[in-house]
Amino acid sequence: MSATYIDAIHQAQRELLAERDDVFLYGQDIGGFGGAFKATKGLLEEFPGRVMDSPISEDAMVGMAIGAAISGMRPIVEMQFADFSSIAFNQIANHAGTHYYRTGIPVPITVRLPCGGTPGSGPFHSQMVETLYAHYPGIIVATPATVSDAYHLLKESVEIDDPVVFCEHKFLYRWLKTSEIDPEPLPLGMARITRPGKHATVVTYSAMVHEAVRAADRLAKEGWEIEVVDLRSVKPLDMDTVIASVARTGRLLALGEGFPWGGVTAEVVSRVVAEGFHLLDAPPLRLNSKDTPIPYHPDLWAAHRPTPESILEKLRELLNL
Amino acid sequence: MSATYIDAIHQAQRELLAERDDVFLYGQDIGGFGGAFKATKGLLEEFPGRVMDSPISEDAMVGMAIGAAISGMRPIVEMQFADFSSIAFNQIANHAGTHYYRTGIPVPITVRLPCGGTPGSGPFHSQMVETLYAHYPGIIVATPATVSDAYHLLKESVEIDDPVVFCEHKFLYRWLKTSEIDPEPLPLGMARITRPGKHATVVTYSAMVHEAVRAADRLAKEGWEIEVVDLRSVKPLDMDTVIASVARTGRLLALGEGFPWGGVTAEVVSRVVAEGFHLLDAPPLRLNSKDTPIPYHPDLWAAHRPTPESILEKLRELLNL
Amino acid sequence: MESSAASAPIISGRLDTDLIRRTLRVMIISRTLEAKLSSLYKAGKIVGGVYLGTGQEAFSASLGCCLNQEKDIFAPLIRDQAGRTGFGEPLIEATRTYLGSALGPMRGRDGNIHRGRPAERRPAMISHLGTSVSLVAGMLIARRMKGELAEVVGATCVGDGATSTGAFHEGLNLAAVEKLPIVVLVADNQFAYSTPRERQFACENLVDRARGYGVTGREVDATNLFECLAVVHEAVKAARAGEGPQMVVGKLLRLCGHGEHDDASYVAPELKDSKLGRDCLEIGIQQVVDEGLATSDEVDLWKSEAAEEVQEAVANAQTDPAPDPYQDDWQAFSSKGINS
Amino acid sequence: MESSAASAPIISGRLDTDLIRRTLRVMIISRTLEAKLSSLYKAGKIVGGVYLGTGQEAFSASLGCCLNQEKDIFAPLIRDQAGRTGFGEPLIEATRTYLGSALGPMRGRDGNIHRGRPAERRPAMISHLGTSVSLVAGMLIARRMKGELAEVVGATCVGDGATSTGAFHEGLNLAAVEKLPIVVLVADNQFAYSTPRERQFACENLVDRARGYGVTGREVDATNLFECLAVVHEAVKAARAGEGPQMVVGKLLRLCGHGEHDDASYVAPELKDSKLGRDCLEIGIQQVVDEGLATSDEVDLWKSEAAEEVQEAVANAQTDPAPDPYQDDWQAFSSKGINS
Ligand SMILES: Cc1ncc(C[n+]2csc(CCOP(=O)(O)OP(=O)(O)O)c2C)c(N)n1
Ligand SMILES: Cc1ncc(C[n+]2csc(CCOP(=O)(O)OP(=O)(O)O)c2C)c(N)n1
Ligand SMILES: [Mg+2]
Ligand SMILES: [Mg+2]
Repeated sequence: MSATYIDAIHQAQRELLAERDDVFLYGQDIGGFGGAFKATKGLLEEFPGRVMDSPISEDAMVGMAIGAAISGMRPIVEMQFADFSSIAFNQIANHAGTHYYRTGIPVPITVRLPCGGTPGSGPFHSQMVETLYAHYPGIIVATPATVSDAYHLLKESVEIDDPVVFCEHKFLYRWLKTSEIDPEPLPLGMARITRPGKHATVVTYSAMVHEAVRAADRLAKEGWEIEVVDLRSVKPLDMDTVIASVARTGRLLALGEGFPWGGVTAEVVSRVVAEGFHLLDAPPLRLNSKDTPIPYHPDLWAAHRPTPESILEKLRELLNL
Repeated sequence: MSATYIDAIHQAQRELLAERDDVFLYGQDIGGFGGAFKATKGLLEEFPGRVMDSPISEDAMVGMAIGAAISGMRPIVEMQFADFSSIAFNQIANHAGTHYYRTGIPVPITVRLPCGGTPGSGPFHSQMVETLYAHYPGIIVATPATVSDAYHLLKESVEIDDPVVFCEHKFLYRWLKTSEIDPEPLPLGMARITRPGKHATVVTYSAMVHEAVRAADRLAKEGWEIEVVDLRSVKPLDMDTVIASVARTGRLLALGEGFPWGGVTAEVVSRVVAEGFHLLDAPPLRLNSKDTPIPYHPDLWAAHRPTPESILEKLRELLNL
Repeated sequence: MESSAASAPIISGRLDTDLIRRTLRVMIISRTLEAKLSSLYKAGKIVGGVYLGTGQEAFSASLGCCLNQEKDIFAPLIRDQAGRTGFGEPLIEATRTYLGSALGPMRGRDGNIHRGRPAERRPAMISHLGTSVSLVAGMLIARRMKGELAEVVGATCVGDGATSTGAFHEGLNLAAVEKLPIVVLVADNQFAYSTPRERQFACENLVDRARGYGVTGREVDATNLFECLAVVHEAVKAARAGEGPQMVVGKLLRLCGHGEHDDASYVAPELKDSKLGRDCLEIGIQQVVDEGLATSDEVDLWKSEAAEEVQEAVANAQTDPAPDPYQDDWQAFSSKGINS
Repeated sequence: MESSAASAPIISGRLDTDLIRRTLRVMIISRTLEAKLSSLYKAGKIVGGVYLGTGQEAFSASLGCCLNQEKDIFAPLIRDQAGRTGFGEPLIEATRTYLGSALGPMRGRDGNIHRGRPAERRPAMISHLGTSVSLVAGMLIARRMKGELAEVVGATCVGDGATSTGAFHEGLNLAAVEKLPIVVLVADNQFAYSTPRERQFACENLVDRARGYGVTGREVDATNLFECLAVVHEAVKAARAGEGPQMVVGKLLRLCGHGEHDDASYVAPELKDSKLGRDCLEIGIQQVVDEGLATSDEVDLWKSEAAEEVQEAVANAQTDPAPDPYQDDWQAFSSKGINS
């Protein structure tokens, strides 16, 4: 039986509801309708009263979840699109993120964010938001790239006592399939070597892992062996795995689908140079989306985000430095 | 006659109102009361109808300003504290920031944000927000460190056709004085060498410029000449000045008062290593505030943000690498 | 709160035949265009999504047609093709935006309903619901400051779901404090995507909110063209006369999916069969013909003219160049020399 | 909307002497503590700011005292020292938090009014106004899901200014949709910082908003202790009885600055001299003495007891250790092994 990335998210939520009395789901259209992406399809019927449709009130949705979480529940909030979490930004960053440090009481909420671009989605249904939340203290940011990780990281996120922003990539929802969920998951906080190599390391996460592998496969035909590291979560950031990889390859490309200013790739590069400067045989490079809103037209969109071609080009630059 | 940093902001707004019919001010308590920090004191009386008290509605305040701006006005919005701009985040990032790219119509708003820590201000009246806004496309982020820059950059921000987030540092409001406003300002987008040196470069902005200078002064007694670069705006980022400085010194410390994950210091380090790797004689380092909410107690607060002592220590580390 | 039930709307003291005829024509054009957009979507020619206003044309068109295209501001939302057409948006702007043409107002950078020409007082909505209310307030405040507010009305539309947003609340409250000539239409179409009104708000009627904002509220059976025109016209007139913000709540049913990907199977058959589920276009044609304001033949002619106009707008947009990523300047800033 | 004008409040069918006496005592303690906090601030012993509830004690204390300390939830805001004391917050928590003690509930990490013990159903407010409404809604929903909602009420307070926030709107709407036993007190104290109500909202009375949320609204002269107790008690009882969200708007005047740094010179003398400007504490004492519920001597005793309690709370907090930056774990995560 094969499962897609969205199946994995569905299954994880179903099991969480079955296994734990304290889990409930809250979000727009997630009840009878099963959610904009069908991540909760059938769950209301199976778990009556524990899957609740919310008003279009992202701020209050998260505020409510925080209240429930400090009262012993483990809510999973679905944002219809990650882009709309901007309305909940204050509750996530200033309320959930600060709560444990201020009061000693943790806030076990999981906010599911359908992230990332797909053709024709435009500026407000395509955003990556991991940088927004990772910048703020107290928020864990999971960024699964595989079907198994979507499943395991979501289950783990809900078990964690701290707020987790769970960045799902919409492009992977139905396109990415696996025949079997990995029975031995890595814990959240550990990166994975998706593809071993020795000439350069690409550190990336979410959908870009697959684009990096594509670029690496092409370069393999030319004899270059590119290592691809999947961060799995951008906060915490597993620097041990990253540094070990850079130690092997001597070259680093930090790759992400987010906006270029600041963010994951800047954080990765800065930490690598601070901790492993001597390991580098060439300047570490970055590749991100362009510094404009995400365009609607598929041709513009394809050029806005990194592609196997642009990654390849950047890797060639890196290998020639 | 000496002017403080807040005087400069007041004066700039006063002149803007006098010089341009299209400027108006909007914010909580900025009318008769003159604003929480008195940045608009007396301006309502002098410019009746052009200084307006707003409801406690940060989202609508910025939405309103965007509407006014695309209708030929140049509103300056005062947030009572930068921390409350989280409520306006969506309007700033998703509405103002995307408008020109989407429609071809620029949005000349200036959002004044009283930023940064002072003793006893706590988690929600102390935040630095430059990273939040600089990450998003289409938003200029000014971060004045001096009285003259507070004056000139604010005047320039209002003249610019694009949205400007103007990050004023509250700690400088009354503490920082100048006897004369610099008659020959640098334009927004150019960094300044605040203190020349040759052994290491500190790249920083806002209040940390002064802390860096203090640290540099102490190291000077030991014979180390530290160059301090004041970015003045973190978006755009003047890499020419930064790279030229690193070329002279071979060593870089990127310093900021913001939260450590991502942000200005990561962006600076990443750009420097991408563009000037060969110039570096040592790994570039970063120093930020700690990755927790900003604590209330003055002793905790003083330890949360970089201080001359912690900068000094970091510089020693850098000089010994 | 007032509610009008008119058979033929008496507008400005007389039966404004032209306005009624024009509004009905706009409804026909809108319905025709949207049907075509739906086919294009289903044929895979439009990517992303298609969002229709089927069943909401009378309400939306009434607003578009009651506004002054030369002076007023109209910030439509998802289901306002009819209002857009009524306010003068050329059909080609819709087809170009949906098809991602480089020549459309959004030049392929944004799509579908996210379009407009702000310089022509037609803001281009962002997706985040509720944001248009404060935006229009600001456009009006600018005019007031410039001494150009006389006779100007700013209008915007939201759905029942959008009233739950903080942005809607803050925006309407701000507009009320400023006593602006704003008209806010709330299309209470029973659902926000799949979410029924009981999960969206707990008041009996959204018009009950008007008073709490210090705003004049009106309610209307939005399946009834004559009633829509009468009430919306009244609201626009009141705003223009300086009576401050006006809210009009239209009761109706969305007669399509949330988008064309959605079969709306969650809408109960009883609701579709109820008074709310009536088709405002059929009712409107009936009203106009019954009152002798147009003949059936005229209406048929309007339909065939609409089909032609739509066909042309689609055909033209389809031959347009696509945006070229190598030509795009990829600049989020208008200022020259600002590199990020 | 209902408005009660009672000379002596008849509560639960009888005159609840104990409740009235306790509420007045709480008001006295709160006033005494706040006067002390003000002096400490002016003497430079408290950094940041001091925010008082002078003039609002009757309204706030009525809520704190009508709640059940063992089961209910109370999320106070800026001016709720009286409500906090009424709900059982020990005075030492206030003094420790203001003085930044390492032993206080916030351990020096947060200050002044930003304090609480969420595990004891006293959330610690963040500064952003309006956020407590959805928080309390969530605390109630959790109890409902766990089958522990019976007899529980969740209460929170906001000011007139906070009603303009999107968070307030979204939170109250959500609570109404869920029909939660929530009580929201709105202290309409004429100003938000320096901003008068005309610049904050345009409705005549904030209680007009209740209906639009599908919420029961009540209005009260909040300078009148007996009236406050009667109306707030009624609201709490209604919430507890399953009648859904309750909003109570109290009309009063803030008898202090926004914070102790603010001389509130923007408050017109006529307003201070008006009925709104009366001191609820003086009125309350008068009412209690007049009705023979306590003697003047008893009240004086309460005052001196309050002075002692406050003195002790200050003295104890002052000898507390300050937080030590070298001891702080600087951890924003509770999870072990999560390093950012
Ligand atoms: C802030 C925000 N949250 C969520 C969405 C996603 N969304 C788009 S339309 C819609 C339903 C809108 O319902 P309503 O306002 O009733 O308008 P209708 O679609 O019925 O015309 C939702 C939830 C959004 N656009 N903005
Ligand atoms: C979202 C937000 N914006 C601004 C502020 C700054 N602020 C703190 S209290 C206050 C005034 C509050 O007025 P009101 O709600 O009437 O309460 P009052 O102080 O009168 O008790 C303001 C503007 C804030 N705390 N939160
Ligand atoms: Mg709807
Ligand atoms: Mg107030």
